[in-house]
Amino acid sequence: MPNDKNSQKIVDIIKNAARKHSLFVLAYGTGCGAIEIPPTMTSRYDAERFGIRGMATPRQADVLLVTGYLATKTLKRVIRAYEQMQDPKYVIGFGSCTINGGMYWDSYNTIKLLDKYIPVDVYINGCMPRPEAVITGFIELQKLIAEGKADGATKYKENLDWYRANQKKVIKNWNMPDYNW
Amino acid sequence: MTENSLDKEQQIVNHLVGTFQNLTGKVKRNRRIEVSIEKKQITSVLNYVKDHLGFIHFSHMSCVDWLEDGYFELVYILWSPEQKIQLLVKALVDRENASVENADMIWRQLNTYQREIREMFGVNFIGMKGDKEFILEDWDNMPPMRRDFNTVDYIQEVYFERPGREDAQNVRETISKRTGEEIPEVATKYSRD
Amino acid sequence: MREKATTLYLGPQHPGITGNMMIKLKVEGDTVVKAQTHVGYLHRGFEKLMERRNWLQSFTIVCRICVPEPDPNELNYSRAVEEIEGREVPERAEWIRTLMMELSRLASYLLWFGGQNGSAGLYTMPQWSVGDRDYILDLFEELTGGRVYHMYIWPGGVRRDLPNGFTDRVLQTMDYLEKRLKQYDQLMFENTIFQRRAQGIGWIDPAKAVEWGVVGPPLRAAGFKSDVRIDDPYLIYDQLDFEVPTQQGSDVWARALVRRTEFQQSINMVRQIIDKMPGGPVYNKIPNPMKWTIPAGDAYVKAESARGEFGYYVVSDGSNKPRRVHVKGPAYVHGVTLLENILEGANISDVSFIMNSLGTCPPEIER
Amino acid sequence: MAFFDIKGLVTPFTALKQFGKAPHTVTFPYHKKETAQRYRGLHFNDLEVCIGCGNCSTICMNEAIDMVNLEQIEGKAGDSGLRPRVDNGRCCWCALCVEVCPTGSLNLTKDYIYVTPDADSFLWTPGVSNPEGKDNISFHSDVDTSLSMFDRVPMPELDGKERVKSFAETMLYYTEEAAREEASRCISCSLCTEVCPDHMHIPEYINAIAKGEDDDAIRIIYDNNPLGEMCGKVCTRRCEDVCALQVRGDAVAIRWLKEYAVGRAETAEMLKEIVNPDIQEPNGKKVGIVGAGPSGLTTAYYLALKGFDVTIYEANEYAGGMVMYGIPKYRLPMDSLNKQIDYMKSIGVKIKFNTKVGKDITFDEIYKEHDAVFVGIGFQKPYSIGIKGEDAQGAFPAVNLLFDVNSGKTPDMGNKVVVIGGGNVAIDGARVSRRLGAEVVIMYRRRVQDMPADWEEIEGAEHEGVEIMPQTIPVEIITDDNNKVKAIKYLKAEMVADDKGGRPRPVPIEGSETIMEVSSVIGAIGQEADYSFLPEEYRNSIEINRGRMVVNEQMQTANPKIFAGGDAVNRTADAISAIADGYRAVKAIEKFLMN
Repeated sequence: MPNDKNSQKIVDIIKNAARKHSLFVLAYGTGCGAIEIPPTMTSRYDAERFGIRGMATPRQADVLLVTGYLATKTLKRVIRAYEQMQDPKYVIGFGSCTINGGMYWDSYNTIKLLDKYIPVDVYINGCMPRPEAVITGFIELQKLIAEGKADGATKYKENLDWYRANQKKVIKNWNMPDYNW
Repeated sequence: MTENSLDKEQQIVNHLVGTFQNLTGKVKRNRRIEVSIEKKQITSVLNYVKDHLGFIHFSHMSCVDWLEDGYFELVYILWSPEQKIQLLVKALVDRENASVENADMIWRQLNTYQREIREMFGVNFIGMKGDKEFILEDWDNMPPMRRDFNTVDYIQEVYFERPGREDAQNVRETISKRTGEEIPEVATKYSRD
Repeated sequence: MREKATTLYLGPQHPGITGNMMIKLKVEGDTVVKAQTHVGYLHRGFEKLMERRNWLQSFTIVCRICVPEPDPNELNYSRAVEEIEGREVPERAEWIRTLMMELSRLASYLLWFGGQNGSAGLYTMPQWSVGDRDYILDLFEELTGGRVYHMYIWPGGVRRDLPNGFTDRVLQTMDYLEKRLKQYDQLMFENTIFQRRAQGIGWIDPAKAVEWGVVGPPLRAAGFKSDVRIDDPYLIYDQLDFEVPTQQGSDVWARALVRRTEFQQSINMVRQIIDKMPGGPVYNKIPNPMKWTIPAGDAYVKAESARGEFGYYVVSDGSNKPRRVHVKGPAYVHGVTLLENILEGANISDVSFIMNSLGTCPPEIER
Repeated sequence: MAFFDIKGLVTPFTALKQFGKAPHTVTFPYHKKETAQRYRGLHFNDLEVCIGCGNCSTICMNEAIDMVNLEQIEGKAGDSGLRPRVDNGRCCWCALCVEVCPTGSLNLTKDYIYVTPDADSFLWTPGVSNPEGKDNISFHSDVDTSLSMFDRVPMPELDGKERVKSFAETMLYYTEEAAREEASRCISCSLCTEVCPDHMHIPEYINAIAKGEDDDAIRIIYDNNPLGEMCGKVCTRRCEDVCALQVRGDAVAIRWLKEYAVGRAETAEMLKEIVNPDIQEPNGKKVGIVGAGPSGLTTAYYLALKGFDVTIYEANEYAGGMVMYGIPKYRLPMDSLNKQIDYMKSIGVKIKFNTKVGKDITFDEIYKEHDAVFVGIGFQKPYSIGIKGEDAQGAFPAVNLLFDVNSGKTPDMGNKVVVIGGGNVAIDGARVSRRLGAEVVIMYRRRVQDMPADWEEIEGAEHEGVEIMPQTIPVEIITDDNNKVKAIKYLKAEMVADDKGGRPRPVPIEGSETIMEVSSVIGAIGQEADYSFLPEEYRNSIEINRGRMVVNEQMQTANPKIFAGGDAVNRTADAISAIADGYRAVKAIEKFLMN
């Protein structure tokens, strides 16, 4: 996918416009941030106005919302879920702990920098972010998609070895299948 | 209401002291009793208070690491729904090769607590069933809740830290550099961390 | 004919599961024959972190232990510290704390209404109740400055006094919720689908309930009049007029009815609190937090959260940091031994329905 | 169950009642819901009010707050020059930093949205990143809600009426409990160490006191101040003027805590046992010191520890200089001073009393006998008031009065005394006269708030019944036939703002001349040094400018063998500066002699 927005082909523009208005979020509450997802999705903030809705299975989902810290045990499952997701796929880092460890910066069981393990397209700051901030995050993601800049999945494929090395540093028993996209 | 009189509590303590050797107990306040026992008495005391004194509700079990003194303190917290009294049963276990008798036949949920304490402190419960792994996965270090496990050393070794904050200054150092003050050794341990 | 048993992993990524945990099910046909809970996906090592933080710093992280209902954590931590130190709490602060606890119970039940119905495939209820829960979060935001993590109840009292006009807005919200409760009844309790799904499902043997460590609404639904607010009164609950509802069914339906009644009770209690709240200071100031030491000692305090008895065991060795803070959430028993037990013989489709009825909350199991 | 469950079929449709109702959806981002008045959002820091104490950084258990240098902020006295920077990848919005901020500069705002694809962009310097945040402050802490302890533990004192009866110490000083409580208020920011001329290790010894380690506190104090107890009683304590807590409350009682700590050692022997200094082997070098004032004593003490052979030549009967003779005994009792000096003697400092240089021994002798000489002569010669009649009998300088009283004499002051001046010496003169039984009036040219004396001293004087007449300019002392003071003539003044932006000047009001009957007039408008002991050749070899010896940063004069310090050198003229000079001279003398 070209990085420069001026060089997008008309096909891409149409494709991206379609994509950005139908973001299916994988229903995976990985951390405490999951508690602000129900208010965002239900009547009060109603994220479906933006074509954002939950999806139960990774293969049908577009967005992986990492809601906060990831324990190493969860990281393994998140990687597996992420690799099962089909292109196009995006990752939103939700909350301070995905950026630099947050308040769990000295915990022995949570990863600190999410982008070392899976590519992240947008970060939403906060502990925890309000529904408004979550919606802003999604709008930012839509903007990036429209501009063709949300290319985390491509980066992941290109730098798979680097990501794998980081992942294996914390996941000691790597007994997962490899997925081919 | 016996809000202010501690007779009921004192009676239970006296009864327990009379029943078990090497058992010391005290009334902490109304509705709070604490007894200390030896580690080999754990199952017999727990069984006794459950069957005879009405402490049928098992509230909590905890373990405290007294690293400096060289022992773990196991704490069983029980509740008597009838008398509305909370009982703390405490027993000391040596830190070296800590092992205690399994008690999960008295309350089945004790199994969960014991599994956690086994994983987090390395206390062995003799004869306990259940998976070795409870919360952690593929953990190959010292049990993390032991006080000699240094979590900051561990994260520096295993995880990443985001760069960009290296220019942080220490206020004390900034000022002593500016004034040329030399802080002697006896003082540095009282400086702000 | 007996079918071959298969293993089914429910979670950790599963829309029906309450939080991030996993249940390994051994099923024959669609009947569960054995269930095993796997937790640890949310383990952050809070109790280790608190060894490194001083008494005040620890107060900010305890609320993260249970996400849907952070206030009992703050309350218990503060009460434990106060009990060890012997610190007095101003009377008004106790009333405000009680108000917080009841509001938090309401918010938690609203979330539970949504979860219980959502796991039965009834999707209108989550839209309503989770949306209504936001009005309580608005109250929290106004009072504490945070929607979800309040960090408001701290050792010595509460952080700030009530803002101007706050009580009026609380009463308005209570009126609104009471009105909505009638509509919830129509949608949930008078709904045949829900009734048929809930009745007779997830039965807990009342003869064993206390011994198994069942607490909170599930225990009351088994016919026991057990509530920490009555049994071991804390805050100012002994000055409030309320009933402990019980049911005999001991199934999902009975637990739902208990919660439904308690919801109404909490609304009444909030009104009583606002009516009777005394004036005065709200905070007994602690010394310089970096040098604040607590005398050696220990305390186990418990409070009735929306899901049952929530306990904190805190040990001080006389220094400026806690020696040990050990948290016991109701889900520690409900989510592991109890759930494993009552899932045996259940239908696969009822698994998450039963889980919801117990109020399983994984972050407080592994912390 | 019936096949057709009508109720079950119909009930779900009751939801249709909601149809047509306005939704309660907050249509963000088209419609924004205002956050609450105390919402905890992103930080805002008022850079002008912030003093860079770093308390926010200390309390933050997420280590989210760094103290960093900013281009637009220069460090100065009472301001470290650092400002907090928040790592939003760590912050949990608990606002403890706001609760402990002593100045109230750090606050949280209503803004909370911070969304970006760049993970490295979450460093946030409050106040720089969001200058508009000032109008958006939500969560803040005022004096009542702040966790800083703004109220000082009160100091017990003798009652004013009781005090004037004797020269007993007026301050009763902290008990152990009070001292621990007061010490625990300190936030250990160390801003105070910068303005202390001696750069004492203030936060460290206060923390030692707070932890109950008084012995360590004494050791830390003795690291660079051998007259800790004296300072604890009479220091000008500029440290307290920049205390982070004094921005919104009372400064930590640094001076009194120091008094408390050293006061734990009741005798010189105990002091020696606690400090237990490391005395080095004699190195054979000899240093002579002129004057046993604070600077001379400090130099002597630390040189003696380093193995030098040190001799002090003191003109008077007791050591201490101005501290001994210029400070009344109700502020600094004799025992306390002697204890500290006895301890110095016990580690090898030699003092030759009653040896006035220039009379009993020549400076030349001292110069030739020693490898280096330190001159710490201080200011003993008072300035004259400069009005008519000042040479009358009954008109004399305050320092002379203090010298006489401290030497055990009881001069006759008559029944009404006027003190001219507004500094500490004037107040001392007034309070001493009060103890001698006279009625006392202080005349000062400017307003009371302009007086350079300590506020505690001024308050103490008022409690003892001293009358203060501000904006009063004496013009003449009227004498009787025997040239004895009879009355004083003075003018009232009004304060006129200075055109150049300086402090307001007093301007006499025409026709306000008044005459007051008095028995004595005491002048206290400053002193100067007396160099008469110094032979011409030496006076020329060291540069003297406007009455002060000129030294370099090492306290070395133009004559490399002569070092100088104390009032006769520095511009601040207080004991702690003299001690600082002495301490600096030690290092210089050691460098000069040992290299």
